[in-house]
Amino acid sequence: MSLASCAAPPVLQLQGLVKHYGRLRVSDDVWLDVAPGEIHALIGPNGAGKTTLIGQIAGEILSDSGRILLGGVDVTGERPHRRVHRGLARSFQITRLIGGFSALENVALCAQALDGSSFRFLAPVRRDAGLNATAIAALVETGLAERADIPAGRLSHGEKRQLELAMALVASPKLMVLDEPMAGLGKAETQAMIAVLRRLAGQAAILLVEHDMHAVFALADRISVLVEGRIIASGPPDAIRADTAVRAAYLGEEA
Amino acid sequence: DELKIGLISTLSGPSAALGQHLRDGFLLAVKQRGGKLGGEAAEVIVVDDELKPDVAVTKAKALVDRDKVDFVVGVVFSNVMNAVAKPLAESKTFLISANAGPSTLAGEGCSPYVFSASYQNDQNHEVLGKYAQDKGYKKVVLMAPNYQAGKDSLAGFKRHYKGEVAEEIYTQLGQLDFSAELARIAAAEPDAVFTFMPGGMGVNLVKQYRQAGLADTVPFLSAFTVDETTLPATQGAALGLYSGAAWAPNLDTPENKAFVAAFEKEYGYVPALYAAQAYDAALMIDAAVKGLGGKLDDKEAVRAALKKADFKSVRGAFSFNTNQFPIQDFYLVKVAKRPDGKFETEIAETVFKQYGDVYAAKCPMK
Amino acid sequence: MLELSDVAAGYGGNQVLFGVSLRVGAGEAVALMGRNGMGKSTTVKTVMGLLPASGGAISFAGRPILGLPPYRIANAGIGLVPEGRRVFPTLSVRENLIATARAAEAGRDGQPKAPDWTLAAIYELLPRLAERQRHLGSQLSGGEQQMLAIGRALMTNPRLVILDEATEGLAPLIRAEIWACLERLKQAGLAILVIDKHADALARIADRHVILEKGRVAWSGDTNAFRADPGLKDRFLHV
Amino acid sequence: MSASARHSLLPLLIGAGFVLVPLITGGDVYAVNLAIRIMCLAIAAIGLDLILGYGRLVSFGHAAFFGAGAYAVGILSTHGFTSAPLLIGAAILAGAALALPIGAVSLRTRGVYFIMITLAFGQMLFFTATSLSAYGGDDGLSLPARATFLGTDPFGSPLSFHYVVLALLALVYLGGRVLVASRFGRVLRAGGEDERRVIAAGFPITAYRLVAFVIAGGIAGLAGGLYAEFTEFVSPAYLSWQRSGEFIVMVVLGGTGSLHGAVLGAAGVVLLEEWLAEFTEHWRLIFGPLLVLAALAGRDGLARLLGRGKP
Amino acid sequence: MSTTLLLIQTLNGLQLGVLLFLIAAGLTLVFGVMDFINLAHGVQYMLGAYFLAAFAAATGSFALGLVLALGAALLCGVVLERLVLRHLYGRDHLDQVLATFGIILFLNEAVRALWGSAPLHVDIPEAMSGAVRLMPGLLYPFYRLVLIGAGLGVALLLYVLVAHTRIGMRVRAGASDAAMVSALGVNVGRLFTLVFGFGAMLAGFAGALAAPILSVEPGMGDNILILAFVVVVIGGIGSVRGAFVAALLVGLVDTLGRSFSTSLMRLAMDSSAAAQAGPALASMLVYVLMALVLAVRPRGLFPARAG
Ligand SMILES: Nc1ncnc2c1ncn2[C@@H]1O[C@H](COP(=O)(O)OP(=O)(O)OP(=O)(O)O)[C@@H](O)[C@H]1O
Ligand SMILES: Nc1ncnc2c1ncn2[C@@H]1O[C@H](COP(=O)(O)OP(=O)(O)OP(=O)(O)O)[C@@H](O)[C@H]1O
Ligand SMILES: [Mg+2]
Ligand SMILES: [Mg+2]
Repeated sequence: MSLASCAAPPVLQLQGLVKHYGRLRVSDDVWLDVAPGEIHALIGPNGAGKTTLIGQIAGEILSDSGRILLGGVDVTGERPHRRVHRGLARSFQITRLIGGFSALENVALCAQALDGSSFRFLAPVRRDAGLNATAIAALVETGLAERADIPAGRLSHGEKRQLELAMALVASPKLMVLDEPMAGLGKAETQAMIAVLRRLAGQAAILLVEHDMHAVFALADRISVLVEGRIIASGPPDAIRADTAVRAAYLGEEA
Repeated sequence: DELKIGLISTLSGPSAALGQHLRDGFLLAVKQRGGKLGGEAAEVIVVDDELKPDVAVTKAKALVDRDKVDFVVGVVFSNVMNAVAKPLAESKTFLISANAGPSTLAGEGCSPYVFSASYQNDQNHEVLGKYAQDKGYKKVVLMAPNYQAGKDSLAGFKRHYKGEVAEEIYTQLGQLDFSAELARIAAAEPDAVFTFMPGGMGVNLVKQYRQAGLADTVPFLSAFTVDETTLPATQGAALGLYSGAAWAPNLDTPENKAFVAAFEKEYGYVPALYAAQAYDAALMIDAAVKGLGGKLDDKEAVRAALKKADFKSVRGAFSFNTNQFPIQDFYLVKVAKRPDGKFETEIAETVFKQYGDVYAAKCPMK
Repeated sequence: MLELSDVAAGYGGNQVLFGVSLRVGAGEAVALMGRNGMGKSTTVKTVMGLLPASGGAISFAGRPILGLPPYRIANAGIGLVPEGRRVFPTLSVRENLIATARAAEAGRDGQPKAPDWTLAAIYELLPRLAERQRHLGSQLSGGEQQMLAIGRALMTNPRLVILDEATEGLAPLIRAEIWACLERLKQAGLAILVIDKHADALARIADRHVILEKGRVAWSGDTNAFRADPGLKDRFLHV
Repeated sequence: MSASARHSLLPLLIGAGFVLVPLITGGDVYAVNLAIRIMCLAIAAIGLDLILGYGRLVSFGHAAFFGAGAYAVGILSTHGFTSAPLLIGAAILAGAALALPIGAVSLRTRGVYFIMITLAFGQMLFFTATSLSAYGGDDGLSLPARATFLGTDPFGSPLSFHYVVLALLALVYLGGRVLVASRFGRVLRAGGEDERRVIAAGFPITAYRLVAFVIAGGIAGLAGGLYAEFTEFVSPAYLSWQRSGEFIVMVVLGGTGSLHGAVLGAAGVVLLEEWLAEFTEHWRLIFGPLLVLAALAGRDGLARLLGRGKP
Repeated sequence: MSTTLLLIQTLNGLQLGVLLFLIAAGLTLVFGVMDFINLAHGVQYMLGAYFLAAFAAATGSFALGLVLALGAALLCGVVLERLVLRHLYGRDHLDQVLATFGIILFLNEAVRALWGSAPLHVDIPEAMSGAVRLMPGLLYPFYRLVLIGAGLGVALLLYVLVAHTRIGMRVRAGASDAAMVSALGVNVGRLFTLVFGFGAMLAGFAGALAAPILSVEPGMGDNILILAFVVVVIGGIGSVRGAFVAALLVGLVDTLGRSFSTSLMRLAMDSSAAAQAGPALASMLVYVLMALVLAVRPRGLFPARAG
């Protein structure tokens, strides 16, 4: 366990989360902590329940039982948008962007959510210098600044993933939950994304779901392995890499 | 110069058949006079109100403002009539109703610029109420759509009928299926049914009434339900059902015989009362304009000329009450099949002689 | 078997392919490589008739297929695992597999009929699908959807499969299984056109490599040549 | 023409057109009345476009709020109120107040379900209006007098009516533009594209939609109130589902999501009807296929046809 | 209220429900399964009735008329799909609304121009006229029983077709991703034409069956279209099973509401007020039902399993 996690309270705590779909147990008593500033990777076979877990953390999916704490506050019953205001940001496994908005507007939209009330009906938002500056900063950080004015729908796949990330980090979240940010990226783009995430690690804790083991081992401070809804192992990368159960259930020959 | 007449009728939507009769009846009279009324070349501008009051208002305004018509004739439905009456009266244009006769315009709201060549709405219903009373029916079921005209209709029936009303059924406007109501009627076992079910609703009701086996057991008294607009659709199913009206195709006057024959020859179908009333409206304008020698600017004079009703109505004796609604005979009519296979309503008996409406008393005009 | 010569295509006024030529021989596996946005998926869409070409020619099994509607191209014997999975969300897993299934045609040119892919065979290859067969497409995890897309393409018993990022989002173990499976398919005589970012794995099964750069073929050659020249990767696949 | 030029030039042209109608036609009452009718309907259509074009909320009950405004004016008039600001204010309030609970329930649903639940509420109000016997029931209600303002008679002559409505139309249009471009508008527009994304960004999207729905209701109420003054008549037909459908047709025909498109759509529908009906009683045989062609031509409608070019 | 009356009204409600189902079935198929909002479904129902009236009159036989009417309805559907609607698949729903609204205007007017404004007459076929004694004191028109039977038959057929045949699967698949289905070797264009034609035929079938009991007139499909949409939505878009349940529910609620709402209101208020409020409530009941269902279950009773 890293030093940081001992010093401060965890930004995210999952305490015994359970979720069923019919008779299928998708989350099965999940306990998990994410410490401030930590990159915590969550890996596991397809269908293990990773995306579902993210849905529960974000509040889109209601858990059958268990508790979710953000920064020590119980948010189990809170609605999704409230959790954003508590410093949670997420990206989607399949990109979800406002296709008709420019990249800048997509990011500015997210910035706007945390910048006072949006029940403002008069001032033209496009010319809101404050919002735009914040948004540009996030685009610069993810390397998308040049594409700021392109409608999101026309970006290439890789750029869309970068944009997703920019939208997550513009809110200066305490915790970012990223669902397969490398999916569909080429080698080069993956490298770039790794670099970006490493830079971000100082600012926010990250819960990273990813199947790209190269990226996971390059980034993670800690790894938890989810299999059939249960955390079967949790620890530093080297320990996980060596874990025979993990190898059998997930890693195989890789890494 | 030319005589301009605006004809507002319902020519689209489910009730277009009524409007068609009305329009054809009016145009027939103009045609028979070589395109002239009262000796003046008459231009008839036909507009479709689409059964939407607001559309009717704008079109009525257009008739006045753009076309500068001398008379407006027509209007099948009361709600449209109510909507157009005010703007027309404000512009001092005479409105001659060939069908709708809402109580609002017959009573306190009567207007020097509104004439009715048809009837007051309650009257046709009163015919059946009077008939039921005279006939000694003890227990009847009443049924009408749940809107103002429907409620007025039942009120009209009850004005002369004093027996028991077993049930008063209000149906949905535009209702298709009456099986629920028919079951209630059958369960009530009344001496007769009275209903007001205009247009397609009436067609549905009549068919289903026959199919439920009620037509042969419970007398069917109705208004605006079986007439020549719906008989082509109901045909045999309506045979023997009753209605009330101030006119029927077989009314035995020379004018009427000539009218019906000419109408059938021209259009190939049997005219309904809407056609007859519109035909009369044309004759009324014809007579008035003739009497005035074409001078239409003096509104008081025009009004006086119209009020004389100096024309041979296809309905026989016809005169205007103080509220400028007609005083005329009303009949019980019954659906029959003609020798040529077509269906029509035929006069069964006279129920009212030279009858005016009850609202005239409230009309301030004398 | 599949031959593209000088194919040009694009979206609206925006040309993406500028004269792509490549061929996949019978029973051959070809890897189509290139960075994001270079036109790999566009090439696939053009082959399948999902995108109209603005120039060039495409033939399959000796017959021209350019301009044919997609279903006729598919029926000629091409199975597609599309980018982004595109499983049918309102169909169950089982229905997804059988809705468009076709029996293998008797082999042409006197070849024996290839063994049929059946539901049972797919379930054996991808047991996860069997477990989830009553789930709807929309209720699957991302990786499960990917498996389903592969199974669905195989169920059409094609002579050529095109896999566009078919291992995206798959767990390492499953990915390895897919590679093994592709190898078996190849041995059974199936031609394969594969797009994937795992260059090492590709090098193991592909006979030849084609690299796209901005809508043009920048390099092509057999796998040994590809392996032999590490500079290629640096030039065309990394930044 | 560039997109931004179209965005400012076309509305200016339309506005100028309405300003000039009475002048060009020499004050022809018929033409002016036609323009008034178009403008009343256009105001309501703009309201619908706010939620339909930007929020992607297809309300099939818009006529209910239009009717509510009309009835507010009608009912208050029969009770002797004639102050124009009072009547118009009441019309707006009626539309908005009705939209609040209806929106609160309806916004639980999405897509086609939303279309249908708004239809359901519209129908309930329609039947309520038909059973309002005290106010004419199905026959409707004639206004005893027109509204007055500080001793003047703004709706008395077609000409002053024309310019009053034009001013209100301009106000609603400009207000709509400002709204759409504001922070609020951005959230509304984004929600129209991907609601999950907007929630994940931290917005309680339903609250935003509800506010937009209420604003649209108020605008429809305003339009209905003016229309009642125009026809001097109110009837349940104002609330019928057919009229809700007409509003949708206007917005779609004009091009969704460009407020001036709603105005064009209203003008297109009214003028085409008026014009085609001159030729033949069976004018729908022509109008129907025209709508089909418009639909086939694409979703930007008249606004794009006139602007020639991609948005 | 007597039990017999209640029984008859239940039967009536059932019969109305079945008629609604016949119309809603085709609608939900095209609407849910192909993701196409076809407002013209109502006029297709009307065409069915007109075709039957015309062909039955021409051939003198109801059965022959029905067969010809079905063929004509199918043909109309196919022509319409080829000419107009296929260009609108995958487009914004609003474009579909606009186009099919135009088709409504056109066809209603065309029918009026061809057959006139007056309603047409259709006889109940001799063999199906008369009433059946279901139990002592309970006579019921035979034709309506036939209608109930036909509806149940169609329900079964449809259920099997959509849920259990490959055609059904392909159609459902095509609705969510037509290009993909095509890329897997299915001629989606032909498939959709087929489905659309079939939907049109179902609507025509409903119209033809309704012709002898309802008024055959221009615009007869407009109001029933709205009711059919109500059914589709309550049931859950695209679910044939949902449409079936919802149709029966709507039929029963409407019929029983019309029969008993006034009596029920009398319990709460005085008689004349009840006579006013009862019918008003009865006409709203269907919509109240829909609003309630959607408020509680925003995707209908049987939410189609969408992504
Ligand atoms: N709405 C649902 N109804 C029923 N089952 C569901 C639903 N959503 C997910 N599942 C099932 O729950 C399991 C977990 O899904 P989840 O998407 O969380 O997996 P995952 O770990 O993210 O997998 P992957 O790595 O493939 O994305 C899967 O087996 C899936 O089939
Ligand atoms: N639907 C579309 N409309 C417009 N442009 C598109 C569309 N799809 C792709 N493009 C553009 O075409 C180019 C090639 O895209 P393509 O999807 O073929 O790339 P790719 O090589 O498959 O990349 P990746 O590895 O990201 O999948 C890109 O610049 C992309 O922006
Ligand atoms: Mg996942
Ligand atoms: Mg690609």
